Amino acid sequence: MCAMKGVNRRQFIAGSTILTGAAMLPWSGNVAAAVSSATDASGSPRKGGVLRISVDQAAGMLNPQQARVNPEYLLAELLYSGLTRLTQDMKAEADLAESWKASDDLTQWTFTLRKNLSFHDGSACTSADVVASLNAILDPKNASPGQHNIGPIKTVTAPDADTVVIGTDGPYADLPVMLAYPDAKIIPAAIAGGQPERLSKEAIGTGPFKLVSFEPERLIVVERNPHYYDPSRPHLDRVEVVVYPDAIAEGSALIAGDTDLMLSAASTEFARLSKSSGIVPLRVSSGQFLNVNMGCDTKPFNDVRVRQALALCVDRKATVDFVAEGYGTAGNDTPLNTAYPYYLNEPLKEPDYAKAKALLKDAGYPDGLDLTLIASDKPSTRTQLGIALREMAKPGGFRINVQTMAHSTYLDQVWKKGNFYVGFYNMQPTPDAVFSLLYTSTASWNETRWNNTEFDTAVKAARETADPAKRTELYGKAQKLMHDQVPSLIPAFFDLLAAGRDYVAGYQLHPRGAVFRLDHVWLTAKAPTRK
Amino acid sequence: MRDVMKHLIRSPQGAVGLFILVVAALMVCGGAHIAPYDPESISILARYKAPSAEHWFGTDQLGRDIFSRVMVGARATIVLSLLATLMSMVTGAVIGTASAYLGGKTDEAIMRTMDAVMSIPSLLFALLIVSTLGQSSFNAVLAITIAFVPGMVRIARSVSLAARQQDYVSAAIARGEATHYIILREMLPNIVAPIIVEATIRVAFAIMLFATLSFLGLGAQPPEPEWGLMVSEARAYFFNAPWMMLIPGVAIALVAIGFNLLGDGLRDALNPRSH
Amino acid sequence: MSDAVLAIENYSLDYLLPQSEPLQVLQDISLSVQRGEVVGLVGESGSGKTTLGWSVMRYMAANARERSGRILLAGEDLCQMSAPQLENLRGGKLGMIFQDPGASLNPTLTLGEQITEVLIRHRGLDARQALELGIQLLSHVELKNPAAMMKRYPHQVSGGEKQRVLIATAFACEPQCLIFDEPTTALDVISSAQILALFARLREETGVASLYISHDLALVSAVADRVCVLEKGHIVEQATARTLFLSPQHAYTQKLVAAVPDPAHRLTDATPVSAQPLLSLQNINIDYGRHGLLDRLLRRENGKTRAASDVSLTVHRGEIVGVVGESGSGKSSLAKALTGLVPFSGKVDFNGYNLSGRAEMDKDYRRRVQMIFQHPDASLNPRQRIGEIIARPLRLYGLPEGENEAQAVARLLEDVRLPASFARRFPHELSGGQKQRVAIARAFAHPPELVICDEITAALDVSVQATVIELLLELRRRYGTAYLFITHDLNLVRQIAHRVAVMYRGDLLEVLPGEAMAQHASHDYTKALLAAVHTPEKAITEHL
Amino acid sequence: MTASYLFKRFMLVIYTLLVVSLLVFGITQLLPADAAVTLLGQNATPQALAAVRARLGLNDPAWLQYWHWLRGVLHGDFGVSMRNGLPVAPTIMAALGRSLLLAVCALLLMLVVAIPLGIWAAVRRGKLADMLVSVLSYVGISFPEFVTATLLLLLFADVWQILPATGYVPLTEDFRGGISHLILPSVTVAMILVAHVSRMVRSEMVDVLQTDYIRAAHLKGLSRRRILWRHALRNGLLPTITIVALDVGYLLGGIVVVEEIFAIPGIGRELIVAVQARDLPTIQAGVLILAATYSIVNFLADLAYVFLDKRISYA
Repeated sequence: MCAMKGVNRRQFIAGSTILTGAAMLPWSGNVAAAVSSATDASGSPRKGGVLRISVDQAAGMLNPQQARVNPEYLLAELLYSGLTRLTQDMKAEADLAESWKASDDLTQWTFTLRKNLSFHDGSACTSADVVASLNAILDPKNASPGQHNIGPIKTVTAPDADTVVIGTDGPYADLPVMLAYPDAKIIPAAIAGGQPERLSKEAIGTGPFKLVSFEPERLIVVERNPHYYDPSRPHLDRVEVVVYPDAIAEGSALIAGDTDLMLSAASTEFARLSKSSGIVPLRVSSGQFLNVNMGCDTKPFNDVRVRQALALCVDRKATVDFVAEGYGTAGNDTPLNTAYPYYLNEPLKEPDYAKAKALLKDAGYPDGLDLTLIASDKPSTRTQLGIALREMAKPGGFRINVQTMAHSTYLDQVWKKGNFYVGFYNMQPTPDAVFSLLYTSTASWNETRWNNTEFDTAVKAARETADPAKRTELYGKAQKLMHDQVPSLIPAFFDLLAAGRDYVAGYQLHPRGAVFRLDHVWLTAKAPTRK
Repeated sequence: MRDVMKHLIRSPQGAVGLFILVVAALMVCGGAHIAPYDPESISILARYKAPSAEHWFGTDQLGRDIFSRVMVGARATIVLSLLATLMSMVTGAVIGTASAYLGGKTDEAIMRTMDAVMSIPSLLFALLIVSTLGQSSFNAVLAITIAFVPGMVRIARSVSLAARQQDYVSAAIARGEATHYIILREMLPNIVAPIIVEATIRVAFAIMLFATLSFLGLGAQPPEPEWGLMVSEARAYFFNAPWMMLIPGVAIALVAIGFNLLGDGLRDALNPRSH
Repeated sequence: MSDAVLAIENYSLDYLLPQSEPLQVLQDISLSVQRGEVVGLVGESGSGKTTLGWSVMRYMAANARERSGRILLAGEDLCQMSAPQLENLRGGKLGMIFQDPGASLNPTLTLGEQITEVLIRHRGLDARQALELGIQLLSHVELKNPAAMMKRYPHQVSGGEKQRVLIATAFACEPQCLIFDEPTTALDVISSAQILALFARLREETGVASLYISHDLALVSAVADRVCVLEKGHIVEQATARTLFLSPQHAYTQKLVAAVPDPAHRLTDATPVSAQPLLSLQNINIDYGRHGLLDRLLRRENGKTRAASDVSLTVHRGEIVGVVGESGSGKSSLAKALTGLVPFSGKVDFNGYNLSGRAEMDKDYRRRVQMIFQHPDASLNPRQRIGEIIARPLRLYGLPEGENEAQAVARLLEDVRLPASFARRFPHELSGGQKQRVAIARAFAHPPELVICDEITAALDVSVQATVIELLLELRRRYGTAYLFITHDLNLVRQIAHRVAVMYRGDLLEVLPGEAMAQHASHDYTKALLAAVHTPEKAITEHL
Repeated sequence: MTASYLFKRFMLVIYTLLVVSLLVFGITQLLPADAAVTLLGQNATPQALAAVRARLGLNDPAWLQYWHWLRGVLHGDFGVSMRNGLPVAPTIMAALGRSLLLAVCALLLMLVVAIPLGIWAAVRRGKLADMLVSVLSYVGISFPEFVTATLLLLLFADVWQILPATGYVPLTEDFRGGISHLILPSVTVAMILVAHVSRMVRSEMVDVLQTDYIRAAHLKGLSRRRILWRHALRNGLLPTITIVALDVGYLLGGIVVVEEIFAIPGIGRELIVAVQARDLPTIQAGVLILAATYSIVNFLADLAYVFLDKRISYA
C-alpha cells in the first residue's frame, strides 16, 4: 500500500494506517521483532490496562520539539502527533495529515489535515498550528534538533484551515518521510509563537495519551486521550514510563515483573532476559552503527592509504562480537546495511595485515603510526570499539592510544572538530538522510571532511529522483566510493534489542529506534492488574 | 624502627595486614613479570572463559586474561591510592600544623573553612573535581587528594595542638628556641606517628574512593587494568560471567583490609603506652 | 586474731606476663584490722599497696594469680566466695573509697542515684525510702542542702563534696570494713583535712575497721592506729605511727622516714645577703581567654579570666623563694609568665633587664632564667635521646670552654648523678626520678641565675623527691643559683625556702620567712593552711 | 548552653553554606563544556549555542551569575534547571526526600545492628565474639558500595528472587512494596557504617568499662546488668552521636553510588545527571542541600551531646 513503490512523480502519495512490513524484516534466530508469541495475543486487542515501560535514561525534555533521546522521543510520540509518521519499513504514513501530494518537480508538497482535530486542552488543531510548529522547529533561536532533519523546507503556508503547503529548496522526494522525524510534532500556535517554555512543564498535544505526571528522573505517567482522532486507539488506559539508569537494574525489574516492557535492552543483558521465563526477547536488525571518524583533510588521514590500511586491520565479525555481543551485523565502511533499502551487498572486508603494512609504508610510515583515538564514555560501546581497534590494529603497525572523555566534553571539544574519534549514530529513515547528515560535503555534521564531489553528485541525483532503479545505481555508487576510500571506518551495526513480558501484545520493535507506537499495544488477559 | 616492626608483627592485625600488603607490594613491583599473558591483548576465541588451569581467574568480555590484568593492575590501583594519600597527608600536615601553630583568628578561619569543605561528601566533591579536570587516573588522584585534605588538616591540627601543649614544647619556647626548630624538631616527630597511622587507614579509603570513581567512569580509563574500572566494566556481564567482577572486587577489598589492619597494628605499635 | 574484722594471712599474688616470668606483686602479706581500728598501709609507687586493696575487694586484673594465703572478712574467706556472694558483700559490708572522687562518680548520673542504687541493692529499700535515707546520709556527712545535692551531677559540685558523697555511700550500708585508697590525694590541703576529720568522726560512730592506703607517711601516721610499711610486695615493718617515726627498725623504713619533709629540719643555710634583688616583679597581671568579636558584637562582659592580679615579689641572688597555694591559685601562671609562655602585664626587673612583655625576653634572659616542669614525662621530648635533649641548650647558648659537646653532656649527666651512657637512651627507658634529673641537667647546661621549679617533685615518690631536692641544693651551693620554688607541699617548702609567698585565687596574700612561717602568718588562709598540714611532728605528738 | 553559643553555632552553619556555594560555583565555572552544549548535543550549531546560552544566562560574567543565584536563594528561589526548564527546588526537595528515606532506613539499620554488636564485642573483649565482630568489621569496611550492591543484587534479586532488584516505590503508594525496595539499598549503605560504628562503639565501651566509676560501681556490688545498662552505656554511646553525625557525610556520599545502582531517583542520581549535563542550578542547589543536611545534623548532634552529657556547658 505504500505509495512510493512504482512511482511516478505525479502520482498521488497517500499514507496508510495499516501496519505493514514487519514480515519483511530480517530475522535472527527465533527472536521476534514484535511481542506476539503468546497464544492469546492473536486475538483482537483488549481495551484497558496499565503498561509499565522502562527506559534507560531520564526524559528531561517534555517539549517534543526539543527531544533528543529515545525516552524523550517516546514521550513526544505518546503526547503529540506529527503530520506523518514512519512505518516499520521506513515509509511515511498518515498522522495528522490525512493525505499529501507533491508538485511535479517535487518542490512543493500539499498536506491535507484530518477534520476536527483537537489538542488536549480542547482547542482545535488547524493548519495554523502546523505552520507555527514547523516554523518553530526551523527557527534557529529555538535550536530544535529537528532544524536540519526535516528536509530542506523553505516555506510553510496554510491556504485554508485544513491544508498546509510546504515548499522545499530543490526537489526533495523524501519530505513526507522526513516530516516523520520524532521532533517534528505539532504544538499549539500560541505556544509555538510565544511561550515554548510552557511545554517543559505541561503537554498540550494531539497525541493518543495525555500527561498525568512528570518526574523526569523517575516516573512519567500518561493516560488515554479519549478525544484521539482514531477512536479505536489507544488500547491502554495508562502508560507509566519508569526510568532505570542502570542496565542490570532495568533487566532485573522486567524479570521480577516490576515492569512489562523495556524500550531497549543492553546487549549484555539480552542473553539473561532471553533465558527468563515469561519474557519475550525482541530483536530487529537496524542501521544503528559505531564508526571511527577520520579527518580526511589533515595528516595522516588525508592520505587514503592510511585509511585503507586501518580498514584492513579490522576483523569485522569479531568486532560485532566485541561491541554488540554478536547482536549485530558486520559493516563494510558504508553507513548502510541490510536494514536500509538500496543496500549494496559487497563481500565483507577481511583483515590483511601484510597489505595494511604495505599501504602504510607507501604512505610514508614504514615504522608504523602513532595515533590517539578519542572515545566518549556514552555509550560504553564506543570505548569497547576503541580498545578492540587498538588491539586489532597493532599487527598492522598502528599504535593507538585510546583516550576516553566525558560525553559533554567530547561534544564540546572533539565532535566535528577532532581527527580521530569514535562516533555512534542511530538509523536514519532513508539512505539520503544518513548520507547527507554525515558524509556529503554539505552535510550538517560533515565530520570526516571527505568532501568527495563524485559522492556528492550521486547522492544529490538520487535525492532528486523517485525512480528506484536509478536510485539503486546511484546509491550503489555512493556506497562503493565509501567502501573504497574509507572516510570513516564502519565495522559494525547493532541490532536493536528489547524485551517484554509475554502478556504485552501489539508491540513492534522499530529499526529506526525512535518509533514506538504504544497506541497499538494492548495487554492480554494474563497481564497482572496494576492500580 | 625495628622496635615498631617487632610490635607490629606480634599483633595479629599487624601481622595479617603486613602479610597482605607484602603480597600486594610484590604484585605492584613484579606484577608485570608474574602475568602469564599480555593484560591488554584481546582474543575473540577466549571470551568469557571461567577460571581454569589455563586462565586462573578466567577471561573477560574481550578475551583478556583476568589474572594478568589483576597482577598488572595492582600498580595502578595501589600506587595511585598511595600517591593520593601521601599528597593529602603532606598538604594536610603542613596546613594543619601551621594552623595550630598560628592559632587565633587564622586558625579559626582555616578550620571553619575546612569544616565547610568537609560538609560536601567526599565522593561528590571528588566527582565535581574530576568532572572539571577531565576523567583520568591522575585527575582522580588529584581529586581524592583535594577531598582528603580537610580531614588530614583536622587530624594534623589536633595532634599538633596536643603536641604544642606538651611541656617539652613549652620548655623549648622558654629556652628561646627558634620557631622552625620547635616545629621541625620538637613537634613534627611527635605529630608524624599519629598522622601516619591515620594515613594508613586512609589509604584503604583512597583505594575504595578511587575504585568508586573509576566505577562511575571518572577514574582510570579503559583499557587500563585498574581494579575499580575492571569491576565497573564487568558489572554489565555480571550474570553471565560473575568472576569478572568478583575477582577485582575482592582484590580491592583485600588490599583495603590490609591497609586497615596495618593501620590498627601501627596505632598499637607506635603508641608509647604499649612499649 | 579471731576478733579481727579483716585478716589477711600469708597472701601472695603474681601478675602473669606474656613471654616472661610472672611478676611477684605481693608476697606473704599478713595483717589484720580490728573493729574500730585504722591500719595504715604505706608504700611508694609499685610497692603493691593498691593491688592489696583490690585483692581484698576481690576485684582483680585478668592476669592476676593468687599463689597462697587467705583473706578473711569476719572469719569468712573471701577467696572462696562465689561471685553473687561477693556482690552482696561489696558496697554493703565491705566498701572502698578511691583517690579521685571525680573519676569514681559516673558523670552522667545524679549524685542521688549513685547513693540510692546502693541502698536499693543492699538494704532492700524502695526508691522513695532510698531517697529519704540518702538525704539523711548526705546531711550526716555535713553537706549543705542535701536534698538539692541529690539532684546534682558530679561536675556541679566541688571535689571535697564529691568525696563526702562517696563517703556517705560507703557508710550507707553499715559496713564492717572499708578500704581507703589515697582518699585525699586529689584534694587541696584544707578540704583534705576536713575529709579526714569527717572520717574520724564516722569511724568513731560506726566502729568500722579501716585499711588506709597512702604514700604519705606523715598523713597515714596521723590517721592510723598502726602502720604497715610495704616495700616491693613485702611488709617490712608494722608498728604504731609514733614508734615508726621515733625508732624505725627496718632500713627501708628508716630511709622513708628520713625522706619525709619535716619543716623542723631545715635543709638550707640562712638567707643569703644581697641587697640588690635579682628579680623583682611589680604589679604583674596575667589574663587568660580573649575578648572575641562575638563578645564585642553582643556587648558582653569581658570574657577573660584573671590568673594573677597585681603580684609583686622579689627574689635575691642565691635565694630560694617558695610559692605555695592550692591548684588554681595562679602560682603556675606566674612561672609561665616569667618564662614567656603566657602574656602578662606589669613590670619585670631582672638583673638590670626591664621587661614589660614577653616579646622583650631575649636569648640572654632565657639563658639566665631556666624552668623545670612538673612532669618529666612531658617535658622531655619522647622522640629525642637524652644526649640530644641535654645538648640542645649547649648549642643554643654556647659550649663551655675546653669541652666538646659529648664531654659536656657526660659531665652534666655526672653532675646530676646519672651514668654517661644514659646519653644514648630515650626518655621512656628512664625512671621518673632519672627523668627529672635529666631535666635538671638541661636547666643547668649553662648555669643559670634563676631556676623556676614548677612542682618538680609532685610526681615523684618521697624518697626520690628527697634525692632530687638534695641535688638541687647542691647545685645551688655550687653555682649560687636562685630558685623560685613553686609547690603545694608546705612541709617541703618550709624545709628549703628562705621566704615563702602564699597565693590564693590569683592574689599574693603574704610573703613569710620560710623558717618561721607559722609564727609570722597573719592571713587567715595561711593559718588554715598551716593547721591542715600533717607534719611528722604532729604525727608523733597528736593523733586524730 | 547559652543563646550566644546557639547563635555562634548557627552562624557557622551559614558560613559553611556560603563557602560551599562559592566553592561549588567556582568549580562549575571551570567545568568543560556547558549546559548549552549538553542540551543541544549533536544538534549544536554556533547560532543554536548562542541562542541557548542567552536563554540560560550563561553569557553573564561569573560574579553576576553568582549574585543572581545568591539573590534568588535568599528569596527562596533556587532557579530553573538548565536541563528541562523545571524549577530546581521542588525537584531537588522531592529527590532529597527519597534520599533521606533511604538514609534514615540505613541509619536505623546501622543503629540496630552496630550498637549491639559493638557492646557485645566490648563486653566479651578478647573472646571469640570480639574476634568475630572485629573480622566482620574489617570485611565490612573494606568492600566498596558498588561491589556490595552488586553482590546483594545477585543473591537476593536474581538467585533467590526474594527481594525486588531495584527501583523506588513511594511508601504512600505501596507501603510494603516501598519497604521491600528499600531493603537492599539500605543494607548496602549501612554495611560500611555498621562496620565503622560497631568498631567505635566497641572501643568507647572498652574505655568506659575500664574507668574508675565503672570499677567503683562493681565495688558497690551492683549487678552486671545494671552496670552495663545504667552506668556504662550512656557514657559509652555518647561519643557515638558525634561519630554517627560525622558519618552522615559518608552516608550522603555513599548514597550517590547506591542510588545509581539501585535506580533510586534521589539527590545523588540527580546530582550525577546534573554534573553530566552541566546543569549548574541543580548542581548548586543539590550540593548546598547536602552540605546543609550534613551541617544541620552535626549541629543537632552537638546539641544532643550537650543535652545528654551533663558535664559540658557552653558558656
